[in-house]
Amino acid sequence: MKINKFLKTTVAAAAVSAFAGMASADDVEVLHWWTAGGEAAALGVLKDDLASQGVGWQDMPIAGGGGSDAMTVLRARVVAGDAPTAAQMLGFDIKDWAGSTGNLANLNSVAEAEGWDAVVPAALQDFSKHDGNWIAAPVNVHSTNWVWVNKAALDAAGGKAPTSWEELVTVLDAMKANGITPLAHGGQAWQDATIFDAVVLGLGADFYKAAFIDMDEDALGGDMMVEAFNRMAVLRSYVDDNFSGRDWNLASAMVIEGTAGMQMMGDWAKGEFLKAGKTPGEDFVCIRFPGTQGLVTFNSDQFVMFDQGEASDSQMAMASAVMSPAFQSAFNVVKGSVPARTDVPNDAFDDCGKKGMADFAEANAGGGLYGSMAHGHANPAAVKNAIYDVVTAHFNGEYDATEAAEEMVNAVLDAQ
Amino acid sequence: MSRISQDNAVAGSRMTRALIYTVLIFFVIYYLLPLYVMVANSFKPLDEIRGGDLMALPNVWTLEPWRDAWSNAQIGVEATGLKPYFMNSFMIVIPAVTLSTIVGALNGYVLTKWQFKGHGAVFAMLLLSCFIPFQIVLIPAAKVLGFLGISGTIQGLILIHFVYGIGFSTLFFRNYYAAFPTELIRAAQIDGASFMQIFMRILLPSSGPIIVVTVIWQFTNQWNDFLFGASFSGFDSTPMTVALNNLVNSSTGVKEYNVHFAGAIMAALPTLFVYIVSGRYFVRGLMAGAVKG
Amino acid sequence: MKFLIQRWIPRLVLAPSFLLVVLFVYGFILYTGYLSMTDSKMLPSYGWVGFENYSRLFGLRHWNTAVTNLAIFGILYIGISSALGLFLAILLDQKIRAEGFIRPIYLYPMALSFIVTGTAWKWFLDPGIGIENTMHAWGWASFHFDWIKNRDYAIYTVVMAAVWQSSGFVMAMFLAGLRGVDNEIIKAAQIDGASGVTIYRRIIIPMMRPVFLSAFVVLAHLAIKAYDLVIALTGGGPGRATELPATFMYSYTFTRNQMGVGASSAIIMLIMIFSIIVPYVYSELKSGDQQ
Amino acid sequence: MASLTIENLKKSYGTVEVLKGIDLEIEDGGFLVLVGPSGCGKSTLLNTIAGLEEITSGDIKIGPESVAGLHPSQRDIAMVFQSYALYPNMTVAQNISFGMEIRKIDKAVREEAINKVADTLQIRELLHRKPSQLSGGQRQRVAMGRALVRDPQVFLFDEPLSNLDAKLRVDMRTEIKRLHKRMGTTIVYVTHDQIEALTLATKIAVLKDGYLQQFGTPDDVYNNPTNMFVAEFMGSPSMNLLTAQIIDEDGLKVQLSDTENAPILLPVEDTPAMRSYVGKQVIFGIRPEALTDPEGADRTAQNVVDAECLIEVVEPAGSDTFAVTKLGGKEVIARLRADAQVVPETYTTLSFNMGKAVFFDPDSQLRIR
Repeated sequence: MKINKFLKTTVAAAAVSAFAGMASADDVEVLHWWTAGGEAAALGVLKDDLASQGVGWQDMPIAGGGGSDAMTVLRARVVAGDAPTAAQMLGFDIKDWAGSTGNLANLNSVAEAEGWDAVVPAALQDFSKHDGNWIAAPVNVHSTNWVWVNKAALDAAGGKAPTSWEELVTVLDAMKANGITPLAHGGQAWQDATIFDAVVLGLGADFYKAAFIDMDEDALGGDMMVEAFNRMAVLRSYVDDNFSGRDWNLASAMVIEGTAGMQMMGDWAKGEFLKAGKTPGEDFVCIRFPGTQGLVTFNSDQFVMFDQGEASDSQMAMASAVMSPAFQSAFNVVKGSVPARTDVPNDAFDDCGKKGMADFAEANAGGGLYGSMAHGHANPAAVKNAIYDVVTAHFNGEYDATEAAEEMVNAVLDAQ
Repeated sequence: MSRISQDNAVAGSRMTRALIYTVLIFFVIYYLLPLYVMVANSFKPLDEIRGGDLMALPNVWTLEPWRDAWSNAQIGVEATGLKPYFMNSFMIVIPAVTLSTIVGALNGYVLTKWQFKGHGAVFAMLLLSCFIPFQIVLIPAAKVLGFLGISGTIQGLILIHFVYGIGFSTLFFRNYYAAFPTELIRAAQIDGASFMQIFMRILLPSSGPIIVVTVIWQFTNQWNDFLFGASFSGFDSTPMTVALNNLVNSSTGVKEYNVHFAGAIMAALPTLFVYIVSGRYFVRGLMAGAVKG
Repeated sequence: MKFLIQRWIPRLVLAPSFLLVVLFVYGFILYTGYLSMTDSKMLPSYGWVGFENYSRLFGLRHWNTAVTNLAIFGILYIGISSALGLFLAILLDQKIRAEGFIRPIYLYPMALSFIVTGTAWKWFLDPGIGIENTMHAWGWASFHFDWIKNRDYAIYTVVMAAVWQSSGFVMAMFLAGLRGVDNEIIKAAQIDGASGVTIYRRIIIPMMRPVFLSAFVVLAHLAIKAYDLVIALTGGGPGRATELPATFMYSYTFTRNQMGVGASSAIIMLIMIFSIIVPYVYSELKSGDQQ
Repeated sequence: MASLTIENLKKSYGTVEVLKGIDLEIEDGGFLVLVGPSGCGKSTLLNTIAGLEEITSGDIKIGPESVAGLHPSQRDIAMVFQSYALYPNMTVAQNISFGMEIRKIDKAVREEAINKVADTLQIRELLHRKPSQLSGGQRQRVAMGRALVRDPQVFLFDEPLSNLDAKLRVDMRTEIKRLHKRMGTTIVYVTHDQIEALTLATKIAVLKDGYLQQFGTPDDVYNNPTNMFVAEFMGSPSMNLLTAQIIDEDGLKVQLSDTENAPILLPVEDTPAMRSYVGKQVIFGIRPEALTDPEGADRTAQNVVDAECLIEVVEPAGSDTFAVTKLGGKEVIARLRADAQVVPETYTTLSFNMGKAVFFDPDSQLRIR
């Protein structure tokens, strides 16, 4: 398979380089926002992989705003008629792009040849395919309903990891009594929404789906939603007063240092703990948000290819490389996420990583895999941001729970 | 006894002098504090930042963050540090500053010494262009650059910076040349000097101060630009600020604040250098025209 | 023939700038005006919807917050920067020995990009790790400064950082103005018996009128474009309390995929800008004609 | 009104001494003109009188009282500046009354004072204009008005006419003189224009390099200069200064030698001082008006001597004719009657009024008396 691909690529390269000065047409230009530290280094694995196939890599990293700056740049590039070969994208952005330009490359040939349909969970395929055609190669799956707990603080608060909302409140109370900040949190809209995701999911997978994915009015403004906001208010009471605007890394640092008990954050937070020399299971524990065991809210980074005529061979090579189990393992070990393929061996992963992979497989099998609202995998950007507005306003005390639920309906309707 | 000095300084006793110095020093501290935070933290190991007081001096001094930011840090897939991006920025900013200064000087010359019917309206239109928020022009500018086939190139960025720099340089030069005696231009015309000769031989040699002001202004704005740099650069023309942003702003990566601060100071060095070296000429240049004092 | 060429050369020299600006500024404004009446979402599209985007815009709470914030921010920022710039320039004009040392320190913030000084400011203002924490550590236990965390006061911290960045530049402009004042006028006022304060209040400061105007233009232009600052300092928060029209426009156009609404906010913003700047330009032209 | 006394006044900036011990006294109602080339210290001296600059040592008295150390506003002086120094943001009326406003003088009183001054200077119709709307001459009047309205003990003028064109300058000069006559106030006036000095002053102080060169009446300074500098500086065209020899041949004579012509011998008053220079070089000074055509020579003069001189250039100047000749190897200007018949390149008889001639020691440059 690989050899076949390799041959094809080489032939294409030879054909192209026959035209003077066109040699770079065989390179891939990749727009992404994995710009710093380990994840960028992990992407280097992909680059080297492609290099070994004779495909050059032109790096086009744009950091900022969880990919939003990269999307701005992508728009400028596409409008200028100078689309990159491949671009990192998230969730509904892929759908929006597929819907509005239509000039995305079709990856069906490589997908069929490599059997992607069988190894990529249906929930991911929903984003990777448009009109039944493969348009994106998923790299990873982050799950966002994690809680990162300082082991010492947990031991001091009874030692038992909470498994339900009530137990969570008990642990938080105990931590408060012990004189630490129970919940480390950064007051940025997406962080607030990340917690909100977990809280809503904790009230039931059906409710989560109805509210965020189906955007059902009754669910958005109903009693359950009021309860969700009430729970947010409870969590708010465990957060210190200086939370607003804090970067998530600094919140993680509070847990690492033991000045705070826990943080509710996606699996990328693990990197901070590891970087600080902490060991999973010994210094900190990772648990699912209490009440969401067996369920996973995910966000998945995918590479979307833009249709570029004859250069498509290198795009196929890249798609194939992204989906190779070796890269999926290598990349995700570093990134803290789990592979998008379900058939990747877990040998290389640490405890939390193994747990993540197991949870992911379990949720996939049990139908408990949902796109994260906070990370643009449940609804379009306009709706997502409208929900952000309400959640953040409530978390900062602008609305009470009832008002927030009402406002939620208005905001979501308005944004559609 | 009140003391009178011979300059603008008005009466001031020993007490008021002391007070003035106190206030001035207070503001020195105010202006330096953020820089202090950046510098102090750029010499700390990351543990110390995570653990402790951000306002304190480092317990352990380390140059590691600076070395990392310069040549080791991951910027995208390459672990090159900021080093290679400096050259890109210079390649963009130097031509763009030069162009917009020269064109601004010519415009100011025409608008003051060769006035024609409607010169006021033309100047008004150029001046108003200073106030357009750049976010507005992003999409249409992308279209135009694409049409010209220079999207994602250094030339494209030079064009964009040049165009949006015209307004301010024209304003500066126009105000400066307005005070320049028109008799000299007439005299030169009688001597048979052409349009360009008059500009090159008479106006330009006495434009030193305003050139300094314009260059500082344009250099700072263009060097620090992020929006255009990010939107219109290609993989091999990425300017400094975009690289810095990539270093600093990754959302799910581990944040190495010490490296970020070292990188930030590094990125600011050219502009700081320009300000400190030409600071004295800057005030003189402003005096000579930009503020029309 | 040569005479004719000479007559046209000035216009030819000006023409490229003029055409570029007509296209890149006014053409783009028209284009944005057109987009604001279309159903553009993620990319420009050309389905005509009339004024629907505008009515949507005015119904948005954030937009009102953003406009109110711009008013607060703009007035305070321009006012304080001018006042502080003038104040420092006056102090620095008192034959200060260390002027050469102090002036660049006041001036340097203008040279820095907010991509990172924003972080330094954010830390500095953060009660948990910044100045409040330091004051507590030094034993001033009652020191309290948490504006950046407070919905009602956060916009003022944005003003603080913005003033920090540009007041030194304004100082330089005023210093230049003060240095241009005829010494004899000050002597005359001294003989008239005016005290130092009176001389500044009644004579020198009124003479700084053109400097105030120039400073206003520079500051207004920075206030309108304030984007990096807010993003780096507060990210528009707490909640959406420090949203400004520039951040609003960016987020609707590019992150919320509601380009039509973003374009309409841009047009409203331009109308606001031009209604402030046009009178200035007019007065600039009038005074230019007098020369 | 008061007299002004300056005693051993010294002023230095750091180590640079700009006034090196000045002694002056002007009586009440006098008109003192400080004159000298630029950089001589005259403006500094005026500023120290005004109190705009501190003095290093010595004393300044207005009337019997020392004003050293007093703030300018407490010295009861008024000053008119070279650049007029009008407050650009105020109207003419406000400019004139600003000082009174500072002293919190009643508005009605102020109005009256403004009107009175405006009438005196004929600037009534300008009262509501801004300085930028005035011509140079009008600004000058306003600046004077601002000084007049204070009715001070001493008026100080710092080159007030130097920014005006020639005709206006002459008019204003006359006007200042008239004002001084009428008001009788003591005036100190700085100029580098020696004609202004001569026409206006009751006393002239000539300064150079921070030293007072001569202090006396205009007549004194003009006719009896104490040194070569004063002699050359005052008067226009300036005094002819020639190197000459004193010889004793039938009485003391001064001998002007020339390479081309036979030496000219002129008799000199025999004083012991002159006698001590016999056989030595001196500088012979004679003003152009003391060197004229025989018909135009001063008939009351005691000691007029004629000599043949070669005329090089003739410059008719309307009221006079100037003739340039060469004596003792130097160009010499003679002032002839307007209708004197002289032809260039010919020898003409010129009359030397030796009563007006002065002599200087070439080394010390001091007058020989």
